[in-house]
Amino acid sequence: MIEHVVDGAKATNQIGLTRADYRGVQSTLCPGCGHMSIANQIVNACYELNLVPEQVVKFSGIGCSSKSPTYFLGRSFGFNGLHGRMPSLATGASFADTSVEILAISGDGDTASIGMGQFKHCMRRNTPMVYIVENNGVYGLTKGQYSATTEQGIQLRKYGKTKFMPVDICLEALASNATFVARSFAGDPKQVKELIKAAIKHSGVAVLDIISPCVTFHNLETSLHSYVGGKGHEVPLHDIAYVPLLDEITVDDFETGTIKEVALHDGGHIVLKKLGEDYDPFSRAQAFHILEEAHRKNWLVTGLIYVDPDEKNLHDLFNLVDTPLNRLKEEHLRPPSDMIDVANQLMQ
Amino acid sequence: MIEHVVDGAKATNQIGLTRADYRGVQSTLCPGCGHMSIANQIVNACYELNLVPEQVVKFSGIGCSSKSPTYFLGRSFGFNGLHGRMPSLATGASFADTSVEILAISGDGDTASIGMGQFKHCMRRNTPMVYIVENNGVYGLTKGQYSATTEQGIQLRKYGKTKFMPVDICLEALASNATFVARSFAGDPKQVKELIKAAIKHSGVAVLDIISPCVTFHNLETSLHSYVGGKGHEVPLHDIAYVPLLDEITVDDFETGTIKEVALHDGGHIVLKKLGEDYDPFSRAQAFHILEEAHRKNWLVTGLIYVDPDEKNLHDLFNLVDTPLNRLKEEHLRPPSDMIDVANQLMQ
Amino acid sequence: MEESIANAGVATSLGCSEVSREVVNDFSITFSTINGSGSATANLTIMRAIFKMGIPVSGKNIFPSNIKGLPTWFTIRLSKDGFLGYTEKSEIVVVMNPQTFARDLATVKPGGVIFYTDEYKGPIERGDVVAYPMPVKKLAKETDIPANLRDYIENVVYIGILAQMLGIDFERIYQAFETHFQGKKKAVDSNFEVVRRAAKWAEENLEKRDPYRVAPMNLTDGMILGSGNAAAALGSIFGGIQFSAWYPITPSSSIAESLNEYLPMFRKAADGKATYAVVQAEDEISAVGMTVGAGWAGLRAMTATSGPGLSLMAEYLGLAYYAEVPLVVWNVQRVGPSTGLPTRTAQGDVTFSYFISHGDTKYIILIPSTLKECFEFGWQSLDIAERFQTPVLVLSDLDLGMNYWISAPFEYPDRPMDRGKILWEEDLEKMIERCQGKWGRYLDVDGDGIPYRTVMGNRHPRSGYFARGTGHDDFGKYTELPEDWEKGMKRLALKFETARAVLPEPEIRTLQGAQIGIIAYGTTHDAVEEARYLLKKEGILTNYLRIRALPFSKEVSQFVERHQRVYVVELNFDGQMKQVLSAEMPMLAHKLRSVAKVDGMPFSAECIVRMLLSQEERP
Amino acid sequence: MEESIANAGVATSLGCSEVSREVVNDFSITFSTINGSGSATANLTIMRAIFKMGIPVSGKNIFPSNIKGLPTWFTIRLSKDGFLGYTEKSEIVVVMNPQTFARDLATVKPGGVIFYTDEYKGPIERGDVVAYPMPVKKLAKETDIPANLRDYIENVVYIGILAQMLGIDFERIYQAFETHFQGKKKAVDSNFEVVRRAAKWAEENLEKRDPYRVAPMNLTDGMILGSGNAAAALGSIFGGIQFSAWYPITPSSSIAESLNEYLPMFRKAADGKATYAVVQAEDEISAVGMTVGAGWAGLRAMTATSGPGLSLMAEYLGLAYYAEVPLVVWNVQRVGPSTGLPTRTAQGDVTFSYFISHGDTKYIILIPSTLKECFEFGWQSLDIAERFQTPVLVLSDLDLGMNYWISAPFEYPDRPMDRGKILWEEDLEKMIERCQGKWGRYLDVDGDGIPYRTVMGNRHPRSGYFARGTGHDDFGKYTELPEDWEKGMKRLALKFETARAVLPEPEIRTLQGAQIGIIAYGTTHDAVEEARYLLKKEGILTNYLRIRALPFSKEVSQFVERHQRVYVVELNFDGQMKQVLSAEMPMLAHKLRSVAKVDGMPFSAECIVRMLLSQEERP
Ligand SMILES: Cc1ncc(C[n+]2csc(CCOP(=O)(O)OP(=O)(O)O)c2C)c(N)n1
Ligand SMILES: Cc1ncc(C[n+]2csc(CCOP(=O)(O)OP(=O)(O)O)c2C)c(N)n1
Ligand code: SF4
Ligand code: SF4
Ligand SMILES: [Mg+2]
Ligand SMILES: [Mg+2]
Repeated sequence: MIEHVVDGAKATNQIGLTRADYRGVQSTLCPGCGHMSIANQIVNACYELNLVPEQVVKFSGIGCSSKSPTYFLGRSFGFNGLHGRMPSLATGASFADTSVEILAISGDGDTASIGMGQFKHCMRRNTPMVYIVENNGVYGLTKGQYSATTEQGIQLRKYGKTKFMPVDICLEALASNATFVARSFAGDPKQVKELIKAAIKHSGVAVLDIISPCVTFHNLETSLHSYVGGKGHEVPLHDIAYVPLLDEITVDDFETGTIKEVALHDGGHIVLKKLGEDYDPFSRAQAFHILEEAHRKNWLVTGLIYVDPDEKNLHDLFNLVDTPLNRLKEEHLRPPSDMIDVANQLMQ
Repeated sequence: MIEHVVDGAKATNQIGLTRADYRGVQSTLCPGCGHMSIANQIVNACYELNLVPEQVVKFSGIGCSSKSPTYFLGRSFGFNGLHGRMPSLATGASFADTSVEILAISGDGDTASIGMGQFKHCMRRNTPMVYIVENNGVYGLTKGQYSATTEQGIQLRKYGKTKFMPVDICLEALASNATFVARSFAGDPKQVKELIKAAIKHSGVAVLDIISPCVTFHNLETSLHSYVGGKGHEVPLHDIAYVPLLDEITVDDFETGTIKEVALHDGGHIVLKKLGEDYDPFSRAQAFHILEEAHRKNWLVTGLIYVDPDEKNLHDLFNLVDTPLNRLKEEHLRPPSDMIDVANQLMQ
Repeated sequence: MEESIANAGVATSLGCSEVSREVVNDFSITFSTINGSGSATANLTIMRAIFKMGIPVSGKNIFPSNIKGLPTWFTIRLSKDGFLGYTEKSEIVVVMNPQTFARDLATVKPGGVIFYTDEYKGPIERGDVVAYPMPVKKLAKETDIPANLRDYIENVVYIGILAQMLGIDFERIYQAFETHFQGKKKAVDSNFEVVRRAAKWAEENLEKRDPYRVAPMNLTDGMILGSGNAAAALGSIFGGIQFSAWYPITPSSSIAESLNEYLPMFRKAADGKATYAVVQAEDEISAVGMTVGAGWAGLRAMTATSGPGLSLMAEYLGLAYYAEVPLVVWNVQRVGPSTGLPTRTAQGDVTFSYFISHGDTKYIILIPSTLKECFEFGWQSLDIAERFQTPVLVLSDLDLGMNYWISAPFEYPDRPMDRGKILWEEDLEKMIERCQGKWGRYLDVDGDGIPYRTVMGNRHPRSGYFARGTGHDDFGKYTELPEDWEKGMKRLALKFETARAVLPEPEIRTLQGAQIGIIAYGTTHDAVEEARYLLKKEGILTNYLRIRALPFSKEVSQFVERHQRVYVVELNFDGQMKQVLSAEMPMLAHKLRSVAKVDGMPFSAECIVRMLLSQEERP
Repeated sequence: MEESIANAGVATSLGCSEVSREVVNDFSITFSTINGSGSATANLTIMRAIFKMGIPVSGKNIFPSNIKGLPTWFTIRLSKDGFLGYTEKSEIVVVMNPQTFARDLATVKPGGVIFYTDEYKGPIERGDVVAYPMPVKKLAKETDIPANLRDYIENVVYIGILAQMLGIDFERIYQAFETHFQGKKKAVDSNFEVVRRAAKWAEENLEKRDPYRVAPMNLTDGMILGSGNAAAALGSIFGGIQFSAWYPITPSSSIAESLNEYLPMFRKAADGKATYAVVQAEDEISAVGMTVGAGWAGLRAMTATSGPGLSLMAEYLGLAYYAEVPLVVWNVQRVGPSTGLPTRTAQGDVTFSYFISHGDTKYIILIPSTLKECFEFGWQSLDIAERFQTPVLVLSDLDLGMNYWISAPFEYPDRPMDRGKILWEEDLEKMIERCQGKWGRYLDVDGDGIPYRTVMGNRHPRSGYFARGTGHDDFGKYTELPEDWEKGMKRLALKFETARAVLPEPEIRTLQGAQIGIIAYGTTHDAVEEARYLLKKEGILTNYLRIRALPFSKEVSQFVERHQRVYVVELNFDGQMKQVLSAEMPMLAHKLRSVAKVDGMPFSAECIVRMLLSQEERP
């Protein structure tokens, strides 16, 4: 239903690109690293959404996760910035051409430890971007120290037991009035892919907290951040799919009364299929409630936790001209010569 | 019931100090500034709690609020640090002598704008300190720019309308697992004082988000941060009082069934008297709920929003010797001379 | 090079002013008031009126780090000879703050005047000063102004008294009010009325016993009066600024505030939409990060800050340097280290700026001295940043940024915007052809160290690249190979050398026969010119080179070479520019001597003379 | 000063080694392996075995910024003469990574040897190299080790082959395993068994066709072998460290990791409780902030970081400087600017460290060269910080911090801990008496610029004060008075001068008749000593001064004065120490020449000689 073109070596999508056109250089991550499986779903999502690679811009901080943007969308622009300070970099750049899609990749250390401040303020501004946290509950690149999302009481190689409660990325995003908050698990590639598609089509900031096991430094079964632990504790809120504009929703695919739709600005929809209890992703109150409950019960809740598709995004608030700012020419930028008198008159 | 010694020019508390012993230098804040009324309540609270001034240590960042520690407890040690980075300074110092009370003063800019990251991580560590945010929704010291807590749509002198949703200090503290979260209003001095006392007696981190109007740059009635606006929208959750160990609770003071007690580690209690609906400050779920509701309804909820008096604090987690670390002598600190061989054996 | 000692294009002659009993247009007035009492309007009005009378004037605010209640001072200097630097003492002191009377009295020059509020009832312990009491409270009360404005009106009162006693033209005062109140007639008239009454009182009650007088001249015709931060903002606007992220900090905030104020006036698009964005960030790391992002993405981007903010920007500046991202950072210096004296001026961030961030970094630094240079460096810095694809730091200071300066008027940029080597779709296509298919973001195609760049949004399938702060080769690919790193460093050094030759050249002023050199920069300029004049009177001739940019052009080393010894005048403790000069010109370092101090006040000419002469005595 | 070229106390003579067909104990072995494959154990074991045979040895890891899968190199240098610096090429190269065979082959010295995994099937394009294929996969498979450990075991295989071919003592290999596995006998035996089998295979299948051989000596008796970061941690522990906050960053993390590992061993209180705390902070601003807080409160406090972290610490260091807070910052340098080459070595943070933070700041900087100095500066830095109440930066680098060095053993501190001028209740009472009641936190009682301090927790009613980064007077009170600011700056400068005389003095080594000087510091030391030896062979005699601390003592300027020209050798692009020397000694700057480069690799002696000689040719 979602895929339009049969996959295969030479298959192309609606804009004539193959999956290979969405790939990057050879990965140097450890074999089995969750980050790579997310990278693959980014490739798939962009391929299926028929995105022009040049119209996607990648940003990242520093970490194994933040290295991963080289492994997808090799034709796209990207900027691998500073540890914990990617949001500001992406925010500034976003003003240059508001028609591009921003795909930001960060790690749990990059976002929740050093990056907490910038992350929160980026959410608060509803900066139009997809913000993926590849959350492995550990510092991969610096070899295994705990991060701010490591669960309390986990024993790490050289650092003893973690002393503090973990930061909940989704709760933080929600508290900062993010308009699209979701959680997923690298071990659930289909959900990851559909959430990435929905996030790309969301008009404001879209946060994906994706549990992404670090097979080298933090894959203990006792942790929610491992493949086994994540699988064992996963509580999906719903089945999720992004349905683009042109697709008819074949209602047969869903039992009546069990689906919820979220209309997005591009005309597409997020379709949520009920699993277990009813969950309303439009309610911020319910979102706080489920996160608090999950925290208490040690659940890995996944799915679309909160969405507000209509809130103005950062660019809307600045009332920018339609031409991308970075294509404006001298005549748009430098006031005409007679205005120098106006300037001098101000100095009296 | 709470005050033990009749106030007056020469009145003293149980340790023989006058109120003047708790004061600082002459204020240079604007007359009417909310920060000064908080400073006065700090004086009163410390006086009434019979604290030894040398046993209180003050920390602050930069701002009008952060200047205010010079205006109380002139005999105490203090450190006026950097803008937004006070929590780390206080945290490091706190290890030197865990018997002192730490009183940290910050502003809304200092905490919620530049200081977001350190604030959140300080909460997460349950660093034993009273953390007061003198929240005026504006940058006072730099003359009237909006801060991260300015309400959306407020018109500021030179900066147009604020574009973003305000940061809710209490919600942030709660999300970061702070163990004492309260809000008050400088226009409600009694509540401020009682909350400060309770906060001092709490064994972990205690956050007080005190709305403290800036009469010079942000006292518009339309804002919750003004005296008039704050008064108009205040929704107290309960009447609050701190009752020290030795006091008997005269149950007569409260109608039966309407009080809740929080037992603190020093043997004292926080007594909460019901107002309107029942509110349970032990429930994190309820705390999220009330803050979310207040946000939607534009209430200024005040009172003790959440407390967990039993969680281990930062120092507990480090299992320190009883002597203050900064009083340890060479014989405790430098390994004996024969240990040099052990060191050399490690290098083989 | 012509023989000259001139000041901001104002001074017309080097001759001594005639000595006479009357002192006309050659003195300073200091106003001692209380912070937050609204005295700024009064002080600016007097300054503007004098300016409009054609007399060269400057205004310096010495204010506390406080919002309301502490003492504050404002000094207006009038100089028919165009010497407008700071003076340690004033001929006339106006005391509105009884608490500071004694301290203020001590700052009156011998033979000077003190005007004071008659709230002060104490003795006047100096016989060499003429004292005029002013019944400001009484006169303010007599107006029909609402009681809550009385404090403010007391200040307007002294305008009237001074105008009367010094001969300031009332019509000019009226015009000054018009400027201040932006034509709001009611405000103008009611204020002017207060001035009139106060003047009348003075006329009737005070007898002139001092020699100081203001008289019309024509030395400010066509000139402008303002502060450097506003000029910087205007310059940036004429430079086509598109993005600024900033975080409030004294004394730089008014750059962003001026952008907010002026951008809508100068840059309205046809459809009323904006061609720019000014974002208040959550701190300086974020401010510079956004600015780097915008610069990378092809926007003309600038941030403004001061010391503590600059310290926070260190990491991002290193990234921008190494990833070759254009952006401009205005650092309006104040006294450090640390929070220091946040409302006092200094030139203390020179070495830190030059060496900022870990590793081998090199920055282009511009240093304006005048209002006009603030404007010029406003637009030129954006050109230079894009041309060299690198961070450009502009070192202003509180004195220049927030105080009042006169200058020749701004001139429209004399050349088109220089967007540097930026390639859009078709340019890229051509470049690829030119290089036979070989194309890389960091390839040095032209041999000047400056590569070509594409920016996001470019749809050419070969335009994209992955920018990074990690080691990269000519094609932007990650590399750890030793030869790649070395090659990159060498190209960056070459780029810096290329820049050296085209940055704003130093300004040199010489006197026939001078053997001694002076090097200075930024806001010490006025004091240096005046010091040279005073030294000349003592028979000591000096040549003067004013640095306007780092890296130094070869004129700087040639200047040092030509002189027996060179004094480096600067407003910091460590002699920081001398340190940089020594590091950059080790073969000449032995010729340099330091005239450096910092205490929060600008340099006065007397102080420079004193410090220089004490070293001239040394063998 | 005695005539000497000696290396870490190891070299015994300056004589040439006898030239013979056999090359004994005088060559390098490079292991080319795959990152994350467990080759570290094998390399360390060989290095340790050689060390235990009494032969001077060093081990350098050239590794990628990657966790698993990329090529990585480890070079062991054996030198009977004690020259243990980096060599660009090796006599013996062991290739376990078929992908890098060609590149590795090129790094074999003419006449050298290549051992390689027989997975490589390609040609061997050099006739001047002896090649030995190794069936590592086959030999590894023959062991009864579980399949998931095979990769690791392949590396153990090459230990056996090399030991057999070079004559490494098998008993020493056994001991090296014991050291590595901390006595776990099962691991030791099973690994040793693999070694034995591989050796047997080599004995039976490889014919020795090369001249390289290892033979026992007695030059490492009583010496130690380790890396600088561990030594720094141990030194800090013997310095009584009480608090460290840190944030992970390569190459400094192992300082904190070593603290975590060693503190419980060395500092058990009687009741099992801790007399210290090590806190992993959320970033470097917080790490340094906590450390400043702890230092202020009277704890011996240290943080460790590398370039990007140092950039983030700029603001806090300025505060600590101005508020006079003791703390130690170890900066283990890597290649910058920006993220640069995070796993490669450099000395590129010299100017940034010296001038860090806005305003007029001055820092004490210590620069260790050896394992033993890491230990010594570990404890001395804490003494110096408290004595001078100021931040002390220790500039180490990746090479020193993470690579393997031999050295004379650590010595127990030769003097009691220096807590500086700290006053507890009774001390304060006495001080107040001594000063007739006048007591202030920043009063210069002794005329050395160092005030007395109290710390929180002190119960004396006059002990408390309000520390701040804003202007303050002798009593810690807020002030904006010009004279107060200037007085403060002057006292801080005096304190710096006081420090100059007592910091670790430079080490000077001279040769009779030398006219040329060399100044170096840190880890270029070994290469400099070897370069001097090589230069001497060319007839060029040099004297050598090794800087160990900034600010410079007067020996440094005297050394420069004594020489016609002085080469400053350093591992950065800009010649940063030369810049600092020029700024500090402008009268002598013209004598300085630069031997500076950075590409991620340590300096080799040959490279220094090459770069120095190319300048000697110049007039
Ligand atoms: C300012 C700064 N501090 C520290 C580092 C070192 N560092 C690099 S990556 C990293 C942590 C990465 O953790 P995370 O974001 O969780 O990414 P992961 O590797 O786990 O995917 C750290 C501390 C740095 N690059 N910059
Ligand atoms: C790094 C840094 N950036 C900026 C400043 C300037 N600054 C001083 S106080 C302040 C804001 C204070 O606002 P808030 O914390 O709300 O305190 P208030 O004055 O309102 O009480 C700012 C931006 C600074 N001191 N340091
Ligand atoms: S170390 Fe962990 S996070 Fe990094 S690449 Fe390996 S598995 Fe992934
Ligand atoms: S400016 Fe505002 S916050 Fe600052 S002292 Fe005045 S009233 Fe208080
Ligand atoms: Mg991680
Ligand atoms: Mg505020």
